Formats: sequence, structure tokens, C-alpha cells
Amino acid sequence: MKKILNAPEAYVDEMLAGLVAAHPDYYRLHGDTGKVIARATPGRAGKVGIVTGGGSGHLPVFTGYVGTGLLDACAIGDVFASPSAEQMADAIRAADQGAGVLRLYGNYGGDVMNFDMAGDLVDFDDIACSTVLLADDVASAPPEEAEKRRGVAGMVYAFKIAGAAAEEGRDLAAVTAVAQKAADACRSVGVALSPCTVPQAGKPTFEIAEDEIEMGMGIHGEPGVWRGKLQSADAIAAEMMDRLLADMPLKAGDRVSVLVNSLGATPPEELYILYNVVKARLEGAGATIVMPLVGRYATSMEMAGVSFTLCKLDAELEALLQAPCDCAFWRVG
Amino acid sequence: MKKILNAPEAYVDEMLAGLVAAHPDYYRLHGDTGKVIARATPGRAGKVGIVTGGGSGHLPVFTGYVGTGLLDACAIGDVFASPSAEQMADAIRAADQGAGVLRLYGNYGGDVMNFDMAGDLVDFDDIACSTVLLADDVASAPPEEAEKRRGVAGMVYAFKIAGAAAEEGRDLAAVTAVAQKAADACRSVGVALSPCTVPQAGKPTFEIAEDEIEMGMGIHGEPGVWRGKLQSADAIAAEMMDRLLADMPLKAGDRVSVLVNSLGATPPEELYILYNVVKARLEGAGATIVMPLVGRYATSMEMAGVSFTLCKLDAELEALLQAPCDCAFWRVG
Amino acid sequence: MTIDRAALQAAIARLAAAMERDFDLLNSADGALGDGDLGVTMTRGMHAIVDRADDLPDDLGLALLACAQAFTKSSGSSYGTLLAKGMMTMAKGVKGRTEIAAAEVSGLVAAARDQMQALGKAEIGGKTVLDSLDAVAQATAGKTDPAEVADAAARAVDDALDAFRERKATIGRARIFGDKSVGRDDPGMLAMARIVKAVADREG
Amino acid sequence: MTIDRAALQAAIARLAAAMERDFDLLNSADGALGDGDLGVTMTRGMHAIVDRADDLPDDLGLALLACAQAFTKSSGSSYGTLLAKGMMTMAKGVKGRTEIAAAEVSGLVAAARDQMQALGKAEIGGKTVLDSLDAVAQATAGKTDPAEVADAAARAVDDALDAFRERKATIGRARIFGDKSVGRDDPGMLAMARIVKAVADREG
Ligand SMILES: Nc1ncnc2c1ncn2[C@@H]1O[C@H](COP(=O)(O)OP(=O)(O)O)[C@@H](O)[C@H]1O
Ligand SMILES: Nc1ncnc2c1ncn2[C@@H]1O[C@H](COP(=O)(O)OP(=O)(O)O)[C@@H](O)[C@H]1O
Ligand SMILES: [Mg+2]
Ligand SMILES: [Mg+2]
Ligand SMILES: [Mg+2]
Ligand SMILES: [Mg+2]
Repeated sequence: MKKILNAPEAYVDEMLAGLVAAHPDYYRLHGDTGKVIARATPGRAGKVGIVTGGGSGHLPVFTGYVGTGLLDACAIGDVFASPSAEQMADAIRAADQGAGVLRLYGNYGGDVMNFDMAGDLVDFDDIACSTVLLADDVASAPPEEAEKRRGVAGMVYAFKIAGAAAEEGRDLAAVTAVAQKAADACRSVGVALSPCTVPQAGKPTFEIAEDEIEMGMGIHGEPGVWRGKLQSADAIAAEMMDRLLADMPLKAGDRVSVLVNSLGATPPEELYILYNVVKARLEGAGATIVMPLVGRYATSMEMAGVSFTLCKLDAELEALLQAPCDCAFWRVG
Repeated sequence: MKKILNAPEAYVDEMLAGLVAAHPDYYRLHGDTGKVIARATPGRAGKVGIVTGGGSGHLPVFTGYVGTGLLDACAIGDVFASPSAEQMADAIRAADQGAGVLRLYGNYGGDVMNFDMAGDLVDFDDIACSTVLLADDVASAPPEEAEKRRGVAGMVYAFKIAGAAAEEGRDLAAVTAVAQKAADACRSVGVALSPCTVPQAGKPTFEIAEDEIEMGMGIHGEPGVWRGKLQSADAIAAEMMDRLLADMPLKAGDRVSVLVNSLGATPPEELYILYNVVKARLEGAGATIVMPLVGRYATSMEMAGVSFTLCKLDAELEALLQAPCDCAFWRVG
Repeated sequence: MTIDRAALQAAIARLAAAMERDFDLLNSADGALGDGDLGVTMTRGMHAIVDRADDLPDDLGLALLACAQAFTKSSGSSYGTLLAKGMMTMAKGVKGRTEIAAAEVSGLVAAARDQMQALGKAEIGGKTVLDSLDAVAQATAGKTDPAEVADAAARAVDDALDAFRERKATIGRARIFGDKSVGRDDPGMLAMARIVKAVADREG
Repeated sequence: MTIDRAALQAAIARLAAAMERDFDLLNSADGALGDGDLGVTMTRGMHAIVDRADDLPDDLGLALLACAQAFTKSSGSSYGTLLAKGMMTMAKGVKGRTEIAAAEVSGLVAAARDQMQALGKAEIGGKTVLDSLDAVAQATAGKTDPAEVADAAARAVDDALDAFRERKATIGRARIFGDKSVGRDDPGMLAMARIVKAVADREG
């Protein structure tokens, strides 16, 4: 395992300590579980809170997106492991400004069970909670079972859009509705070139030959839907776009944002090479690209690979996507 | 070679095409060499131009830092190879707003020879040029030969500080002087855990065992000053801080910025783990940390490893460091 | 012979050792169809329990509750959360008691299975840990002799693995791989086989 | 026998083939102490020259200038820039001529060496390509027979490698490695040995 760390057990705690130390204007640790990050300056009273949670190892997801116009708090687990229900309940309490809290997170068994249990816990605190699950990974279930899909990089759009709606002062029902609309508008697919290592497991989650790629893998090193030979950038991008557009066809006049995301090790140089094909395909379908995102937005530590996410926009989603936001990893406006 | 690309020969051209396509508000291709990036909207007339140049494969360095409060133009070569003198001359022309141009770049033989030749070429255009070389890598020469050192991530501070001075309206001599002051205030050291592959070479520049690290390597895969066993994050950070502080001692009351930089594959999680030690050491010396930077600021494609850069600040440098800047990869203010 | 605090502590020690031993096995079983963390979940959870094992109360309900809480804090993975729910269910069932009889095992396991099903919303027969628990509950039903209960439980978890191996996964991360899961043990069932045999002291 | 356009074209063809052949060798020689791009620099540069080789002018000065410009556009690495400077220097020296004699080689190489030194600011004796050129200039001085000049040049580059191998690098990326460079050929000298032998048609 070639990682820079002290003890595997300390990986997440030390990472969070460093995050808060480096960016005290953005983040603070909340509560005493040591695993809840909240905005350094809480949102104003009466603002709907937005909370997320999930495993570590995906920076900027999840904790990184705590910030103005984004999330209020986040419960963070071990690498690739859900936080506990107790931690989630703490995060919900940190996010609450008296107007209720939206739980906005990826569709994973452990997270769902724990966020459900956390909801029971905060019932005693009289905090109204709603839930929107991100389930954007087209590789993880056919369209008929779209609700079973995993949540991957599409959560970046959902955080941004829901965060802007909450910042604007909308109420819990309205923030929840637009978050659901954003979640429904996203489709993602990923490809991995190399695995990553969970510090405590001590070895890579999967093995892959020097000339192979894994299409449709998840962001926790879950195997993909097929494994094949490494192809040209154009061929990889074309297949990924085929899969996305088959699931969510676009027509002339559609407006769409696209996220070309590195899973970690893949450098921005390669993302820009891919972006040429992405742009040509979207414009070829007659769509207009709005605020394309190219970079590392949702990662799996040092995994090499990329994901593409499409987010189809109506006027409301587009305005919220372009509204200001600010965290240590992303600024708009 | 596990990289997402089409043809190795097309790597840089396609990368630049994608960069400009994704960020048309920030970047444009200038001239007809296809290898000069300039601000989408040129700086105002009478502003001192700042130009840099160097090989590809280091994003955000070099092209990424073209932007307001930063650089005006950049000549970019093949992966890890200097651009040609002709391209540099074109970049100087793109940067010129009538007040002269500072050539601000890393101390590498090829770049120095070519920027010198480029200066001769633009003499005919009556563009006044000055030069500041970045030579911040303490591993590349002892203090007595500090002028022979390579330029690495310290250039991020020099770009930022010189860019702010130019934006403020200072003249060429003043911008050059403060750029030199910033360059002199920086010290860097790097450690690599894994190599990277130059697309046209087709295989990694160096081999390194699963349990080894290379201390003091350059950002082009040049070997380091010693190779040893992989150690704990705390031990690695301590050695790197020892080397930096030996070269540029700090005393109580000093103000310093620090850049904890990933060379590419190393994830931010590990940078934050390292930051804890960096902070403790600097504060232990009595110094105050100003605007710490943690992330991927100067990379070698998919190389795993980190560099630390210290930039010792006086009041002038601190104000310029904190002045606003904006490019696709970095925003301040 | 009944089950009391000392028996619980001994079972915890065996289980912790078994999970250390099976760390890589469970990670790789989970890695083939999931995220490869099941060994991590189990060793972390058992460490958390072992840390509390010396000062467990005599009340088996409170003791199991303490175990569940320790486990829960250590991870929020699907399996860890489900197991904690199961322990919590058993804890409620034996609250206030310092001893339980072997004859009660079947009912306690069945209750755990049902509450875990309510939380995870999976079907019985879906090739998950629920099917291992279901097999144990059925195989131990009506048995009163401690050794017989232990034998039956240990056999049931292995039989369940055999019975489900050729089926498709229907839940969790493995569901995505449909056909690829055929011929492979469900990692949660495999883990439950190791757990039950360690607790029943029927290893090897 | 004199050197004319046809001889230049034949030399270009041999040199391009030699650089293809030595691609990995030069990359790894450079990788040991530098950034591993020397093979890339040379093959790219030669491709650029080969692309122009068919329509080179008869004027050897203009022909060499075209080669230098093609090379220069292909890369700005230290070596490429120095070589282009050397070619440009030779181009100036033979401007307007369609033939040159073998006897002129020594003077042309010496002029290239001097202009490259002015650009790169390295010392003679510093274990760089300058030392290979210096050796060629000296070994061919006073010789007029083409075959003798070719033999002497080919021997000189190898002798230079032997003479400098045990010295420390003093310039460029390799300088940093001081002692580590002892016992290793300077990559630029190694490349020049291959270049000279290909041009002189004295390979193997
Ligand atoms: N909803 C569920 N209901 C019942 N069992 C489940 C459920 N989800 C997962 N499991 C069991 O948990 C095992 C996987 O556990 P774990 O590795 O912790 O999951 P994850 O890493 O996806 O959170 C599966 O093999 C299965 O037996
Ligand atoms: N300033 C210099 N003067 C003379 N020769 C030099 C100089 N710098 C480099 N060289 C030669 O060039 C070779 C390295 O070339 P190259 O790989 O292109 O360098 P880089 O990749 O560092 O730009 C060295 O081995 C040496 O022979
Ligand atoms: Mg998991
Ligand atoms: Mg080079
Ligand atoms: Mg798992
Ligand atoms: Mg080189």
C-alpha cells in the first residue's frame, strides 16, 4: 500500500483535523463524535439546513462541499464506510436553523439505514427532516429500476442546486422538491484504469491488468459492468456518452451541464482531452452546454479513471446552478 | 502506459483545445503555433505583461495560471519539454500591453536558452523584457549555489505576487523587483511515491519499489537526492520541513505562507494528514501561517507524491499574495 | 448449561479471533462484488466490543446493548448496521435476565432476523445475511440441548451457503453484478457462517 | 568526394533511422540523471527534418537553416535547442555553397561548438555535448580525405565518452546528482556519438 499516512485507523481523524486546520474560515468540527463537519459560520436562522453523509476518501465529496450556497453539515465515516446513525443525527442537529433539514445523500444501503435511524433520533429534537437520494449511476441498474442506482458524482449538482435554493430562503418542501428535480436530472457513468487502496484493508480493492479498463465501476472500488482493453480517449468518451444519452436522450435546444470528473489520479490534461469529445457529442445532439465542470469533484482517493455526469437543466435548475457558492474546493459567482 | 489519450503526439494539442473549449471565459489560443495560451480578455493597456513558459504535464502550472491578477500569456511545450523560442516570442507579444513584459519561469536549461532567444526575437518589436527565474527547489543544489536550483511549485507564489503587482499598475522595474523578492522568499522540496509516464516515451521515467520513496525528485521525473523506505506521514513531513527550515530558518514573529502540494495522484486526504505536521512545525518555530494552500497546484501528471513550499512574507508580499486573482484553477478574494 | 455473562465473554473472545483470522477473506469476498470492506467492518466492530468486554454488566440485555452500541459507533456499513440492529433486538428480548437457555436461541435469532429485515427492506430468500439467520432459527427450533443447538446452528450456516451459492444476488452492492454473483457466496452470509461457528465454538 | 545536397539527404535518412533505433536507449540514459526525454527530442526533431528533406534547396546554407528551423519548432529541450544553434552556425558558415569539402568539417564543428557554448554558458570539459564536438573538431583537424575524416570523427566521439565517463556532471539536470553521474555517460554525449556515427556512416 503506497499511501502517505500514519496509522490506518487514524487516517480519517487526521485528515479531518488537517482540513479544519487548513481552512478554519470554512469548516469546523461539530459535536463530540469527531466525525461531523459543519460550516465555520452557521447559515442564518430560518434557513433550511442541508446535510449529507457518507464514507471518507472522496474529497471534495462529502465534507468539502460544506459551505455557503452548498451544504450546512456532513457526517463522515471511515474510508468508504457510512457514518453511524448517531453521527448523522449530530450532523442534522448542526445543520438545523429552525426551518428543517434536507438529508441529501447517495443511495447506499448503509447510508440509507443509518440516515433512517438518525431521523428517528432527531425526532426527539423536533427537527423536521426530508430526504432526497442521489441515484445517478446508470451502470448500476437498468432504467426500469432507476431507484436502485448508486449515487456518484451527480451529487455535486444536487448539492449545488439544493444549496442555492436553501440560501435563497425557500422552505423545506421547496428545497426538497428542487433537490429531487436536480437528482432526477443527473446521469453518470464512470471508468476506472487503476484501483485504490482502503487504508485499513491495506491492498487494492481490485486488480486490473496494465492494458485493461473497467467500465461502470463505482466510487468505492466496486467492480464495473464490463472489463475490456484500454482504448483511445475518443473511444472511451464515445462509449460513456452513448450510455448516458441512451438513458437520457437530448434534443435540439436542450440545455445541459456536464461534469468531466477525475476519480483521483487521472490528471486534468486527460480530462481536457476527453472534453473535446463530450462537447462535440452534446453539441451534435443540438444541446447547449452550460457551465461545464472539468476537474476533481468526486474521487476515490488515488484511483485512476474518470466519470461523466450530465445534468439536464430547466430555467430554475440553471439559475440555481449558476448562483454563488463558496467552499474550500469550489467557488461559483 | 495507462493513460487516457488518443495519439501521444496529439496529447498537448488536444489538451489545449479542451482547456480552451471548457473555459472560453478564461483562456484563448494566441498566434498560430498552437502552443500559446493568453487571457481571453487581455489585460488593460499600459499594464505590465507577465509571461511564462515551460513543458506540459504540470496543470495548473503553467497555462492554468493565465488569468486576472496572475499571468497574461504562456508558451507551452510538449510534455516536460520547453516550448520553442518562437512560441515564447509569440507569448511575449500576446502579453505586451505597451508597458513591457516580465519573463517569469523556472530555471531549466532549455527554457533559459529559449527565453533568451525569444528576447532577441521580440527586440525587433520594441518590447522591453525583464527576467526572473524561479529556483526554489532546495534539493537541487546547496545554498552556495542557490542560483543553480530548479524551479518547482514556488512559481505559484511568484505568479500570484507578480501578477497582483502588475494588476495594481506598477511599472516593469517594480513588478520585476517584487517578483524577484517573491522568488527569493520561496523554498520547496518534493517527495515521490510513484513515477509518471511521458506519453511519447511510453513508459515510466523511473522505477520505484512498492515500499520506497524518492526524496527531492524534480517535477519531470528527475531522480531524487536519496531513495529510502516509505515512512509514516509524520516522518516524511518532518524530514521535508527539516530541509526547508535548514535552508530558510524562521524565527518568532515571521509570517509565512505554505503550499502543501500534490504532484498528481496523491489525494487531498493525505495532504491534510501532512498539513498537521507542517502547521505544528511552523507554529513551533513561532511563525504565523498566512493563507495556507493545500491541493494540486503544480503537478507531474499522475505522479504520486507531494511537495512543500514555504514563502516567507513581508508586508508587501503578504498584501500581494492576498490580492484578488482569478483563473479556472484558483481564485483569491 | 445456560448462557451467562462468562459465556458471552468467551464467545466474544472467540469471535474476535475469528474475525482477525478472516480479515482478508471477508475483504476479498466483498471486493469481488462490492467495496471490499467487510473484513474491516468486522474487525473494527469486534475491537470495539472487546474494549468493553471486561466490564459488561451481568444483565445480558444491557450487555448485548453495550455490544451493539460499541459496534454501531465503529462503522455504519450495511452489515455493521444490520448486525447492530440484530444485537439490539436480542438485547430487548433478554433484558433483565442474567442467564438464558439454549432453547431460547431459535426465537432470539428469528426476532433479530425480522427486525433486520424491517430495517434493510430485503426479502427472505434474497441471498443475504437474513437467509443465514433464517436457516439458524429454523435448524435450532425445538432443540434444548446446548451442544445440539450449537451443532445445528453451525451446520445451518454452511448449508445456507450451499443452498444459495448458485443464486443471484438481489440486494446491496452485489445486486448490480447479477450473473457474476452466481457461484459466489454472499459475503454477508459467509461472514455469518464464520460468526455463528465462532460463537457456537464449532470451528474448523 | 564532397558533401552536397544528396549527401546531406542520405545523412538525414541514416540519422533518422539511428534515432528511431536509439529511442529507448537515449530516454533511459537521460532518465537516469534527468527527465528521460532525450530520445523523444531526437526522434521528434528528426521527423521534422525528414518531412522537409525532399525539398531541401541546393544551397547547403539554406538547407541546413531549414533543418535547424524544423528541429527548433519540434521541441525546446536543452539538447534540441543547442543542436539547432549548432546547425544554424554551420548554415551561416556554408551559406551560398552547394558543396563543401571534408577538410572543412573540423572548422564547422568547432564553430558550432563555440556558438553552442555561448548559448548554454557551459565550460569545455564539463562533460556535455560540447566535449564531444570539441573532440570531433580536434580529431578531424588537418584531415582532408573524406573516409579519414569520417573515421576520425567516429573514433573521437567514442573516445570522448571513455574520457569523460568517470567524471562528474557539471551542467543541466545531471549536475544535481554529482557522484551518481560518475561512471555514467552524459546522455548528450552519448546522443552525439550516435549522431556522428550515423552521419559519418560508421555505425556498429
Ligand atoms: N438491505 C439489506 N438487507 C439484508 N442484508 C443486507 C442488506 N444490504 C446488505 N446486506 C448484507 O450485507 C452484506 C454486505 O455488507 P457490507 O460490506 O457492509 O455492505 P456495504 O459495504 O455495501 O455497506 C451483503 O453481503 C448482505 O449479506
Ligand atoms: N547548458 C548546456 N551546455 C551544453 N550542453 C548542455 C547544456 N545543457 C544540457 N546540455 C546537454 O544536453 C543534454 C541533456 O539534454 P536534454 O535531455 O534535452 O535536457 P533537458 O531535458 O534538461 O532540457 C546533456 O546531457 C548535455 O550534454
Ligand atoms: Mg462499505
Ligand atoms: Mg527535457
Ligand atoms: Mg462492503
Ligand atoms: Mg532531458
